[in-house]
Amino acid sequence: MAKITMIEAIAMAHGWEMQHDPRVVVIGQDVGANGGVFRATAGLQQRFGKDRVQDTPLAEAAIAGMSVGMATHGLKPVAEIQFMGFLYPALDQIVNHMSRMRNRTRGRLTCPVVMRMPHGGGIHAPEHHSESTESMLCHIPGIRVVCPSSPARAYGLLLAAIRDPDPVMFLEPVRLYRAVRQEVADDGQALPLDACCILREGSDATIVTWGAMTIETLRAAAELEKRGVSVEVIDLCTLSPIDIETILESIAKTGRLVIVHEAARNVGVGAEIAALVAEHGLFDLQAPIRRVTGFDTVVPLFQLEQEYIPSTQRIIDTVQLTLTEGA
Amino acid sequence: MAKITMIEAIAMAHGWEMQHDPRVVVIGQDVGANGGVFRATAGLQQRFGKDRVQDTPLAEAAIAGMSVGMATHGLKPVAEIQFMGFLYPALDQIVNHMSRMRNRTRGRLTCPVVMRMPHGGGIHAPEHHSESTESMLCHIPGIRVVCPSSPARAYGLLLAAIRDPDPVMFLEPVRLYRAVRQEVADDGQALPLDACCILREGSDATIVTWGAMTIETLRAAAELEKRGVSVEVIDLCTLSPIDIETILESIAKTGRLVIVHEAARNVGVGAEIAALVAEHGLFDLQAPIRRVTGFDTVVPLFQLEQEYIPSTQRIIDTVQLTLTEGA
Amino acid sequence: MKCRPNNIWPVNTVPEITPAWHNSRMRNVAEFKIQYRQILDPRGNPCAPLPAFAADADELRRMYRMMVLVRIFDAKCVNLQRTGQLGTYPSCLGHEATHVGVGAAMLPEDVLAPVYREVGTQLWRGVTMGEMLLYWAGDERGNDFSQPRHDFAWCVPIATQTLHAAGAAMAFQVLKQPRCALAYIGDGGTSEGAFYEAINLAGARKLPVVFVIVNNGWAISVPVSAQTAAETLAQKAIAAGIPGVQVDGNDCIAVRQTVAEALDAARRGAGPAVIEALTYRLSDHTTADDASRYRGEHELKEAWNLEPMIRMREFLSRSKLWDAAQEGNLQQECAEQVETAVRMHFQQSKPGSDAMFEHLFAQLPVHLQEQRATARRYAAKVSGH
Amino acid sequence: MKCRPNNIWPVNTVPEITPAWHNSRMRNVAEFKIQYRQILDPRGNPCAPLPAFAADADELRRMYRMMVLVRIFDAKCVNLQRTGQLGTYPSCLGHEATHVGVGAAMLPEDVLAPVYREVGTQLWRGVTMGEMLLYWAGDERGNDFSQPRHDFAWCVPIATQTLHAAGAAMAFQVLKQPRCALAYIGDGGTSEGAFYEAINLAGARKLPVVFVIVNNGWAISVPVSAQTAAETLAQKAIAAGIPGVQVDGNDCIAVRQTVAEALDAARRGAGPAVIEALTYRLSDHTTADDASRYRGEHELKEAWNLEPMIRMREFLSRSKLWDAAQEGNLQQECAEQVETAVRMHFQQSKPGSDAMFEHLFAQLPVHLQEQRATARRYAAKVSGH
Ligand SMILES: Cc1ncc(C[n+]2csc(CCOP(=O)(O)OP(=O)(O)O)c2C)c(N)n1
Ligand SMILES: Cc1ncc(C[n+]2csc(CCOP(=O)(O)OP(=O)(O)O)c2C)c(N)n1
Ligand SMILES: [Mg+2]
Ligand SMILES: [Mg+2]
Repeated sequence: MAKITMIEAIAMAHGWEMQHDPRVVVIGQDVGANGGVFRATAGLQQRFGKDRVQDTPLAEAAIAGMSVGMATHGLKPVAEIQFMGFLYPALDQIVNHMSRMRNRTRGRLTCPVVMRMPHGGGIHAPEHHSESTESMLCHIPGIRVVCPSSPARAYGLLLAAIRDPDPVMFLEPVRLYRAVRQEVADDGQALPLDACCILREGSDATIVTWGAMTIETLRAAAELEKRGVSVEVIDLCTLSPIDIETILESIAKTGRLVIVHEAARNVGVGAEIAALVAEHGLFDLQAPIRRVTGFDTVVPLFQLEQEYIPSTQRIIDTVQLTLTEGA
Repeated sequence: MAKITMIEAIAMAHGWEMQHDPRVVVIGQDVGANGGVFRATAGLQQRFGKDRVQDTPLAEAAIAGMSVGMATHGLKPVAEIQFMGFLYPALDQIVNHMSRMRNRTRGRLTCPVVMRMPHGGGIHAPEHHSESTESMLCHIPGIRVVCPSSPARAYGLLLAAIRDPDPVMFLEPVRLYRAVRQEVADDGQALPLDACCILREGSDATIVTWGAMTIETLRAAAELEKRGVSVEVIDLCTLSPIDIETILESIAKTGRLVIVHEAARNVGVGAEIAALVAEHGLFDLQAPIRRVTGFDTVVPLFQLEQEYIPSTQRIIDTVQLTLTEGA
Repeated sequence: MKCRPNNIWPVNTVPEITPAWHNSRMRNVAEFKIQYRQILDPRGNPCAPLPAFAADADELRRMYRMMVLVRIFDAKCVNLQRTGQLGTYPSCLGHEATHVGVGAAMLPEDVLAPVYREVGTQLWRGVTMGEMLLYWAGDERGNDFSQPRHDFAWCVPIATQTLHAAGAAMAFQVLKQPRCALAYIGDGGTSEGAFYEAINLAGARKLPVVFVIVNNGWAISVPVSAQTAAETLAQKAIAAGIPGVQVDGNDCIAVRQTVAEALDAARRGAGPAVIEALTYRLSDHTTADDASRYRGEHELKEAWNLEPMIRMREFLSRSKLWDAAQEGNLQQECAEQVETAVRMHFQQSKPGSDAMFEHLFAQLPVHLQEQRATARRYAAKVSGH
Repeated sequence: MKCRPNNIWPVNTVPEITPAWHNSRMRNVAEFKIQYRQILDPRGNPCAPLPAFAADADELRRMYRMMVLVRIFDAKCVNLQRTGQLGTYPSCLGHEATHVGVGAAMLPEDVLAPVYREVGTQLWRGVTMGEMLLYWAGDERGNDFSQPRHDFAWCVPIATQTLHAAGAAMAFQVLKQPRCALAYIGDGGTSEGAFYEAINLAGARKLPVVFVIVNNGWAISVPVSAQTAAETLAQKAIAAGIPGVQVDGNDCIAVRQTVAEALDAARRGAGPAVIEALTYRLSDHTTADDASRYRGEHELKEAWNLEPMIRMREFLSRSKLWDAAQEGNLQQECAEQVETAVRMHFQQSKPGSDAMFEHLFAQLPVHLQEQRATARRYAAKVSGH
C-alpha cells in the first residue's frame, strides 16, 4: 500500500464514492480539467465524465444554491469552495436553505450535500486565502462541520460526510494537504462522524484541538513529555455537533484543559468547548480553562502568519501555566 | 418630554446625527418614502432629501458593498438590512472588506459604517424573520456588535455607533421596538460602546443577557426576589468586544453565573462569556455556568416561537438549580 | 406603471448624454430585441391568434375557475389575518392570470420554485388551501405538500429559489429526466445577485429551467424604476445569453402559452428562458404593509382597469362559454370550498415542541435529545398538559 | 478564443431549438446592439480614425514606455516568486495595453478599484513597484499607497470591488464631486452576483462609475464559454440598462479612447458604462498554476500573434516616433528601474507583530492589548530578539 498525502486521500475518497454511488456529483471552480487548485479532484473528470464532474461559473452563492436543488432532486453534490475565504457569498444558501430544508419541509425534501473547502493558513498564500472561520458554520443548526487531521482521517471522514443524509461542511487544513504521507487503504471504510479521536493519551492535562493545529499540539505534547508532563491530545474531528462526552471523560482524568485553535479566539469553537466544560465538568477542573488561539485580528498577510498561528511554544507555556494553577 | 418607543428613539437618533453631521447618509430597502418597514427611518427622507436617504435596489451584498465605498470616500453610511435573516448575502462584504479595510490599507482607508438590522423573534413574523445570529458577527475581527435593550439605550448607543470611526453592527430586538415607552431626551448624548450596563444589582447570582431577553430576565429576577434570591442582571450592550471586567466583578461578588440569550446555544455569544469566566474567574465560581438559550434548532415558525424563546420560568429554574449546586 | 404595454420605454432611447462611442466607427457584434406578447386585450378581445389549448372549452373554464377560487381564497386569508387568525399574509390580488397561466403550462413532473405569493400556481399543481393556511399560520407542516411532493416550498429569502430551480434542472440534466424546473421571481428580486447567478448558470449549462419574473410594479415601497435602469426586466436574460420575452401578465392565455412554449423548448434541450409577466400588485405588499404611504391612488385605479378576471370572463362570455348563471354558481362553489378548508384548518391541533427537533437531521444528535427534553418540560408548563 | 474579433459569435444566432414564440405575432419593445472597436490592427495599422490624444507624440511614447516597464517588472516578479523571494504572483503578461490604456484615460482624482493583476494601471496612477512588491511579499504596507491615497487596494475576493466603486461613485454623487470611479473585473468575475448588483445599482442611480471587464479568455482553468452563454460580456450591461461596448484590449489606443469617453460621459452625469476589453492571459493564472494542464498550446501561440507590445511599437515606428536605438535605451532604463526597486524592497525590514493590531480599530480595545502583548512575547521568541 502506497503512502499518500491528505490531498491524495481526498481525491481517493471522491473516486471510491463516485464509483459506488452514481448519485455523487462533483462541482466547483476548476474541479474539472484542472483537478482543483490543490488537486483534490485530480483525475475525476477524466474518470467519471463531464456530467459528474462539473466546473461551475465563478459564483459561490450559485455553487451552494445549485447544490441545494441538485440534492433535493436526486443527486448528492460534493461541492468545492476554492478557499474558505470565498465561502461567505454561499453562507446565505447554507444558513437559509441547506441547513433547514429537511426541517422546513418536514422531511419531504433533504440536502445530502458536502461542501469542501481549504481551511486555515500557513502556506504563504495571498490575502483572504488563510481563513479559519469554522465557528460561523458551527453556529448554524442543521449542518455538521468536520475537519480531518491526517490522510486516513480525511479519507474516512469524507466518505462519512458524503454518505450522511444531511449537509456537511468539510474543512481541509491546507497546511496538512501535503505535510505527511500515510498508508491509507482504498477500502471504502468511513469513519464515524460526531466523535472525537484521542491522538495521544495522557494524565496531567487535556488539550483539545483540530485540523492543522494538531501539528503544533502534538509537538508540544512530545516536548512536555520530555519535561515529565503527560498530555492527552484530543482531535475534535467533528466540530459541530461536539462529542463532549469524550472531552469530559478526559478532564475527569486530567483536571486541566487547554484548547488550541487557529481561528480567532472571540466566539471561536474553543469558547463552546470551554462553556460545555464549565457547565458539565466544572467540579473536575483544577485550573482555569485556557485557550491558545489565533488573535482577534484579521489574519495577517503571510509575513506575519507565523506570528498569528499559535506556536508550539505558546502551547507548551500555556499547559505549564495551567499546571501551576489551582489545586 | 414625551415618552417614546425604541423605534421612535432610533428614528430620533438618526435625525439628530443627520442634522449635525452632513456626512451621514441612510440607505436600505424601503427606508425612503416608506420610512422603513418598522418605521425606523420615518420622516427622514422628507426632512433630509433623497440624496441623504436612499432606497436601494433589493440587494444586500450591494448595500454592504456600497457602504464600504461610500465610507472610504467621505460619507458615513447608516444602512438598514430589513431583517437579520437577510443579512447573509452581505456577510462577504462585512467579513472580507468592511471589517478589514482599515487594517489592510494600514489606516489609509476606513469604514465608518453602521449596519442596522431587526434582531430576534417573538412577533409572529414569517419564516426567516426571527434570526438572532449575532455570534457569527461577533467572531469577525475588526467590527463591533451592539444590541440595545431600551429606547434610551437605543438612542445613545446608535449615536455612539454612528460616531464610531469603525464599522458597527447594530442589532435591534424586534420584540422591544414597541414594547415599552420611555422618556428620551433628544440631546445628542451618546452612550459608551464596549461597556456592559448593570440593569439590577444583586448578590446571589449573576445573569448576563442582552436585547429582548432582558424582558424575561428581569421578570425572572423580580420573581426570584420574591423568593428571597437576589440576582444581578447585566445587559451586555456591546456584544463584541465584550466588557468582561464588569462581568468578572459581578461574579466575584455572586459566585454564580447564568447566561441568557435567544440565539441557538452552540457557539453562541454565551459560550464566549462562559469561556472568559472559566479562564479569568474560575476560582470565583461556586457552581457550574449555565446557559439558558434558544435551542440548536432552526428557529421554528411562529406557532412554536414561544417554545423556542427561553421563558421566564426556564430562567428562574436555572438560577435556582445553580443555587443548589456547588459550595 | 409597468403593467401597461404602452408605457414601455420607446425602443432605443438615447439618453441626453452618452459616451461618445456611438459616433465613432464601430462594428456591430451582437444584436438583441425584446418582444412583448398579448393575446387577449384588457376587454377580453383576442388581439393575436389563439393558441391550440384555447380550443378546449373545458380547459379555459378550468383556468377561469381557478382564478376565481384564488381570488376568493386570497380575500379570505387577508380577512383571517385582519381578525388575528393568520400571520402576516402576502396577498396575490391581481396576479391570478399569471399564477394560473404558469400552473396550467407546467407538467405535473416539472418542479416549481415559488416565492411567497403564487397561490394560483400552487393550487393548480395540487397544494391544498389547508397546507397554505398552515404555513401562513406559522406551521412548517404547511410545507409538507401532499402533492406535488417534489415542488420546492415557499421561499422568503428573495431570489434564493432561482438557484434551487437551476440545481434541480441540473439534476434532471445529469439524470437524463425529461423534466423542467420553473422559478418565480419578483421585479424587486431581479436586483439580487442570486437571480443573475441563476440565469447565467442556467445559460452556461443549457439547463431545463424557466424563470418567470412577475413584474407587479413594486417591491414593497420601491417601484421598478428605482430597482433598475433596464427598460424591461426581460432583457436581464441577455446578460445570461438566453432568450427573454415580455408577456401581458394579466392575460392568462398569453401567459400559459408563452410559458408552455419555453418549457417545451427547455424540455427538448434548448436551454433556459426568462419570461417577464407584466401585472400589478393590487393589494398592499402584505397585511403588514400600508401602500398608501408610498403609492398614488391614481396608479392603483388605473391598474384595476387592467385586472385579469374581467378579461378572462368577458372572453369566455363572448365566446359563449360562460354565462351569469354559471358565474353565480362558481362564486358560491368557490366560497364554500374556501370555507370548508378554513373550517378544517381550525380543527387542526398545534404542533408540539418536538416538532422543532423531529426533522432537523435524519437522526437527532445526542445533545439535541437533551434540548428536546428541556423543550418538552417547558412546553408542558406553557400549555398546561 | 475571445481575443480575436473574428471569433465573436455571429449576430443573432438562432439556436437549433428555441421557444416557439419567435414565430408568433409579437411586438418589439426594446432593441440593443453591442459594438466592437479597434483603432490599431494587430500589425499596428490604424483601422479607424485616431483619437485626439494620438496627436501628442510624447503621450504615445509615455504609454508605450509604461507598457515596456510593466512587462519587465512583471517578468521580474515571476522570477522572484520562482526563486522563493516573493509569494504567489498573478502575472499580467499580455494585459499591458488594457491596463495602461485605462490608466491613461483616468484622471488623478478618479478612483480605481483594481483586482490583482492591473500593474499597468497602478503604476500609471502612481503606485510604486516597491509597494507592489511589498504586497505580493505578504505585507499589508503594500496597500498603503503613497499615492493615489484614495484608490482602493488590490482585491482578491472576486467581484467585491465593483460594489466599492459603485459606493465611491455614490459618494461623489452625494457630495457633488466631479469624479468617477472605475472598477476592473475579469471575465470569470462577471459570473458573480456582486458584479451584476454593482452594474444594476450604478444604472439605477446613474452613478459616475465605469466597469472594465478584462476578458482574457480564462478564469484559472475555466474558459469564458463555460462561464456564460452570453455572446459578449459587454452585453451584461443590458441587464442593468446601461451602455456596453467591446474594445480590442490589445490596442492601447482604442482602450484609452473608449474608457476616456465613458469616464467623460459619466463625469457629466450620463451614468455608468461597461467596457469589455478583449485580451488574453499569456501567462499561467498565477505562479501557483500550471496552465498546460487545461489549455492547448495552439491557442496560446495564436494569442501571442495578437499581443499588445508589437502593435504599439510598430505603430510608433511607422509613425516615425520610435526607432531601434530608443527601444534599446528604454529596455535598459526600465530594467534598471526595476532592479533598483527590487533592491530597495529587499532592504526593508519585516513588519513586527504589533502590525497585526495597529490598524484593526482606530483605538485598540482592551482585550486586544493583552493579545498584542502575547504576540510580542512570542514574536520575540520566534525571531530571537
Ligand atoms: C433577501 C431578502 N431581502 C429582503 C427581504 C424583505 N422583502 C420581502 S418581500 C420584499 C420585496 C419583494 O419585491 P418583489 O421581488 O418585487 O416581489 P413582490 O413582493 O412584489 O411579489 C422584500 C424587500 C427578503 N424577503 N429577502
Ligand atoms: C470570490 C472568489 N472566489 C474564488 C476565488 C479564487 N480565484 C482567484 S482568481 C480566480 C479566477 C478569476 O478569473 P477572472 O475573473 O477571469 O480574472 P483573471 O484571473 O483572468 O484576471 C478565482 C476563481 C476568488 N479569488 N474569489
Ligand atoms: Mg414586485
Ligand atoms: Mg480571466
